[in-house]
Amino acid sequence: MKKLINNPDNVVEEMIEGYVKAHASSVKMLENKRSIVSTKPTIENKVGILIGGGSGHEPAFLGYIGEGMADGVAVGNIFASPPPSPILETTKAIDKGAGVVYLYGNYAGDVMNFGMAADLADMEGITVKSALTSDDVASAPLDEKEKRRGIAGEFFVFKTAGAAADKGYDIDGVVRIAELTNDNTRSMGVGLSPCYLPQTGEPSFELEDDEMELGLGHHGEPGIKKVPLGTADEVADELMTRIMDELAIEDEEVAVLVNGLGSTPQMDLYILFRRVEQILSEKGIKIYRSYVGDYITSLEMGGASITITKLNDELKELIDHPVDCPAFTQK
Amino acid sequence: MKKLINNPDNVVEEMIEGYVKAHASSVKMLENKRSIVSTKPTIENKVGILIGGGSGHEPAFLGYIGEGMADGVAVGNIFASPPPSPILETTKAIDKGAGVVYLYGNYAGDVMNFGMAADLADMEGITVKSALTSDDVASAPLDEKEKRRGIAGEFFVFKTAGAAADKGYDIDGVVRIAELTNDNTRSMGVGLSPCYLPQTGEPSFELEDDEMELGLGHHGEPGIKKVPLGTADEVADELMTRIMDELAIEDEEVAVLVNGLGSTPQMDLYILFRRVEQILSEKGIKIYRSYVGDYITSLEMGGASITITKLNDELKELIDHPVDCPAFTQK
Amino acid sequence: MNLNADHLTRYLKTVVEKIEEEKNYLSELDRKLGDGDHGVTMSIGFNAVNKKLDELTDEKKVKTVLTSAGMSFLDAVGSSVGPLYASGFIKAGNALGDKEELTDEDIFSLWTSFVDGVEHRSGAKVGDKTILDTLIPFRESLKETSDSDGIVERFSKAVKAGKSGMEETENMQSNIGRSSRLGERSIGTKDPGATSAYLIIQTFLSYIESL
Amino acid sequence: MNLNADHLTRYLKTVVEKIEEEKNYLSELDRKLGDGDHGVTMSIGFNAVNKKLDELTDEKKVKTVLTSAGMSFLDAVGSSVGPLYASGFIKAGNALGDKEELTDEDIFSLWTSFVDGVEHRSGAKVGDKTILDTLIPFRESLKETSDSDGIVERFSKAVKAGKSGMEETENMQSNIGRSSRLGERSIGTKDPGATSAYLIIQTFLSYIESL
Ligand SMILES: Nc1ncnc2c1ncn2[C@@H]1O[C@H](COP(=O)(O)OP(=O)(O)O)[C@@H](O)[C@H]1O
Ligand SMILES: Nc1ncnc2c1ncn2[C@@H]1O[C@H](COP(=O)(O)OP(=O)(O)O)[C@@H](O)[C@H]1O
Ligand SMILES: [Mg+2]
Ligand SMILES: [Mg+2]
Ligand SMILES: [Mg+2]
Ligand SMILES: [Mg+2]
Repeated sequence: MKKLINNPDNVVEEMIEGYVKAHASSVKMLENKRSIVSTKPTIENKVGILIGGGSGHEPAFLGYIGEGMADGVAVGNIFASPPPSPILETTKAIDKGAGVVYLYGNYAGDVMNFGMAADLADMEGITVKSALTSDDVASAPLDEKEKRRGIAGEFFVFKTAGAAADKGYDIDGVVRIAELTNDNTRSMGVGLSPCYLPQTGEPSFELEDDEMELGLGHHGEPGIKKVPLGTADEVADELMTRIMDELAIEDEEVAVLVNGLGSTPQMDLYILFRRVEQILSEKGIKIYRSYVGDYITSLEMGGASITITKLNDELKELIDHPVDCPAFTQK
Repeated sequence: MKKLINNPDNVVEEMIEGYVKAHASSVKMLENKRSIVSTKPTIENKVGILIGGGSGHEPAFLGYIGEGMADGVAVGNIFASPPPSPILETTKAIDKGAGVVYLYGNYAGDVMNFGMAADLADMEGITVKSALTSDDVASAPLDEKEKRRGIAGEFFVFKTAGAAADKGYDIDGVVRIAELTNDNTRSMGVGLSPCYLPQTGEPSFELEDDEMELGLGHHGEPGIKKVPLGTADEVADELMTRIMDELAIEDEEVAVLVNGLGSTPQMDLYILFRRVEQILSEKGIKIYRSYVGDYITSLEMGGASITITKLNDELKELIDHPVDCPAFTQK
Repeated sequence: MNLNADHLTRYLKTVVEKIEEEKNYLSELDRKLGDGDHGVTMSIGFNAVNKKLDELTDEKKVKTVLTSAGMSFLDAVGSSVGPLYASGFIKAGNALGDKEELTDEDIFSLWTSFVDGVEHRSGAKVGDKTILDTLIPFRESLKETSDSDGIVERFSKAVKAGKSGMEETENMQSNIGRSSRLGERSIGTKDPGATSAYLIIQTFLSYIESL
Repeated sequence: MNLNADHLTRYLKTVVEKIEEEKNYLSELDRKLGDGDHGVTMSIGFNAVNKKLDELTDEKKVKTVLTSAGMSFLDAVGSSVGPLYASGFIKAGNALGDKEELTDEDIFSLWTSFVDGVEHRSGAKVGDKTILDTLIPFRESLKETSDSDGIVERFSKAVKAGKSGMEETENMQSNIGRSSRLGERSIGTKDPGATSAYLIIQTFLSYIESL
């Protein structure tokens, strides 16, 4: 493991410090140092959007604070949900009387910590509602969708729910959009090479030179199985088959995200995208918007995931809504 | 070498195909398939900005086509300058009567190919001027600055010259800005792990587990020397000393770019940035704008570079100018 | 046996050491089943507990030691085990009122409440391949024995039951948490949480044996 | 000796094969000194030449074969060697006017012009650790001998001179191109471009020897 870090125990604190200095006009840190919020005064009566989860997924989550996306983030340790207290502090800081929506991936740790924070916020008189992302088709069968984890599809949930809040939707409206987006979203990934937790220095998984992990989780969790490394086209075909099987698309257009896990060159991502576009176009499905790049990563993991979201007119409008975050700007 | 590609001989073509499909509303490909230009009609009498170089540096260069940056790109093979003909075709497509400025890094291959293209354009009656970037302090002593290569500092040259063209500067004005930016810019990097050319599958260099390459080039070229892997703070100190030694800063503010080479987690980049900010702040130097991320990469190379640009009022205004490119948007 | 706040502090500090020794093993188990951070998380959490205990050297109420330990663990780690173990420690503390000296009966309710607290937060049941596979058999064994068996003997039996439960997780298919998506691939590795839970109770047994 | 367009085509096709055989070696040299692509670039370039030659089977003018080869090489690769070798081929072709049969004297001017073309584009000089370290001694040797020595003998001497030049690049410090920033670290490895240039002239010698 080779990293450009100092003491492995301090990586999260030092990253946040650097982040807040680099984007001082956009974000600020609360006293607890794990709650990051927008410097832009939140519009009165706008529903607050709080996103979060473990570190190691940069630019997620703290890169998505800004107009049109999140108002605040609670930052956990690497691959570990933040505890309730920074979630609560962030909640208090961003609530403008219209309540706060928690958007996070469906992981046991996040469910418990965000759940506890929501209870605490409730005790302080702040309305909190939560919407979980569960887009990874490889993580459980369809009839157990409530068990599925969230991976890169979270980006689209942040995007549409963030836009809805920005456009003045009330808290139930924002939750409805987040849930609709999650319902319409499917993702799946492959892992080619592991990441290394700074504190252990060990590879998150082991693969032979000619193997890849099909259905890998965003924290190095094993997926469905190890299979021989395929070509980009074969990988896209395999992932797209499993994704499209579950999305009953008629005339709807889709949003596509080809997400790199950390060390995959953009060249490879665009080669994957090329095949995704071919597959959709063969099916007569129109791509409304495409995103290709490192949106939610796993440190230096090698691999990529494909996400498809089915869009109705409302979601299209929300996907088009402008965004201005340090990690992502859309005009 | 593990890559998500198809035939290694086709990576550049397939990447471009994917890129153009993914960003069809922003860019289009000319018939030769190696000239990519903006879909937005260039303003009449705006100086055309043509950038380019080899592939493998994504999001550079084709990600920087758009308002406020480049009008067109000529795409070379991996780590190889494009030949004159796609440069010429791009030139013809983007010239709006005010001439075209070529912006590229100071590499023998680029100098020859862009030079030949400029001669050909001249024969067709198009005014072409060129400005080369030579920001890498590790690549030659200061008294041989004309030998230095361009690395991540190119981003700031594209940014300011692109803004100047957008603001209506004439061709000499754009060249002046590009040259001023280059004169005011210094960069240096370290390499931690190699990249792999798809066609050879071989690592671009070899390092022990506890070594890094100091002053590494953006194509895996060896740098100054191999040294023991340092902490993020030590690396930032070393690079900043060499960079700041050459920039006589009095009251000027600076722009900072901490650039990842491909597989370096953003976490590490922000930890590096943290130290850069400390160093500048100890010297009483104010950071005007910061950029942290993968701006000009070398496939999956591990490592990072630091770039500092000294800003006068004119450059500040140009750095602030909005940009809307697939790979980079600034409001 | 009588235990006071100071005893509990010393016991918890032994857990800190134990976790430090076993953290690589815990992370290794978690690399096979989850995201590889269980040892890291337990270490961060118990180091925070340790720091908190150093601020509480004059504290007399056992409850305060336990709930503070729980809260500092939670605040330091979040994660899955943060809420789980924190809920355990907080419920354990709350079961003790303002007591400064714990009788055998208090020690019994400290630990059954600890398990209740974890169980309440968890939503898992025995056989799901979690912390509870250690803790529930441990609690049930405590309940099956009585004061007359002697406290050390009671805990010795209970920890043995917890140990079997922990060992059985090796052959279980995970039903909850991160590893639940592995299906059959989760069989063959001990559950990291069940293992850290065993360290916690086993260390308690060693500690009272040493008194 | 008389060479026509067909001979030149066959010679160039032998270069295609030779480059294919040596491409890994050329890239390996370039990994040590530059960006590791020299073999890849030469292979892409000569494959493009090969494709072009297949379109030109009925071509009679040697000039067309050479300039088309140069242009297709350039268009396929860009890079540093694209303009260099292309300028060589184009200048070589232009030196031949509309000839369909080359005499010994024409072959001499083909190759001296080839080197002139590369040199003109290059800006480098002997000792800079480039292609020219092979090509200039090769050209100078050609000039020092005369027609009366016999064409094969003349080229044999010249290629030997080119070979020494190429070998000497191993001990040179690079002054130009990508490797020039290595300073002393550039010493100890043969220059990739000098090596590919040697393959080009050496293959020509073998070809005329085989006639
Ligand atoms: N709902 C739950 N109930 C009981 N234990 C759980 C539950 N969810 C997870 N665990 C335990 O947590 C352990 C993993 O802890 P840790 O690695 O710290 O958290 P994370 O999975 O969030 O990385 C698992 O081995 C399992 O024993
Ligand atoms: N100006 C020059 N004159 C002569 N040869 C040059 C010059 N610049 C580069 N070269 C040659 O080019 C070779 C490298 O070629 P190649 O790897 O294809 O290009 P690049 O350096 O652009 O990757 C060097 O080994 C050197 O011999
Ligand atoms: Mg975790
Ligand atoms: Mg090259
Ligand atoms: Mg874990
Ligand atoms: Mg090269």
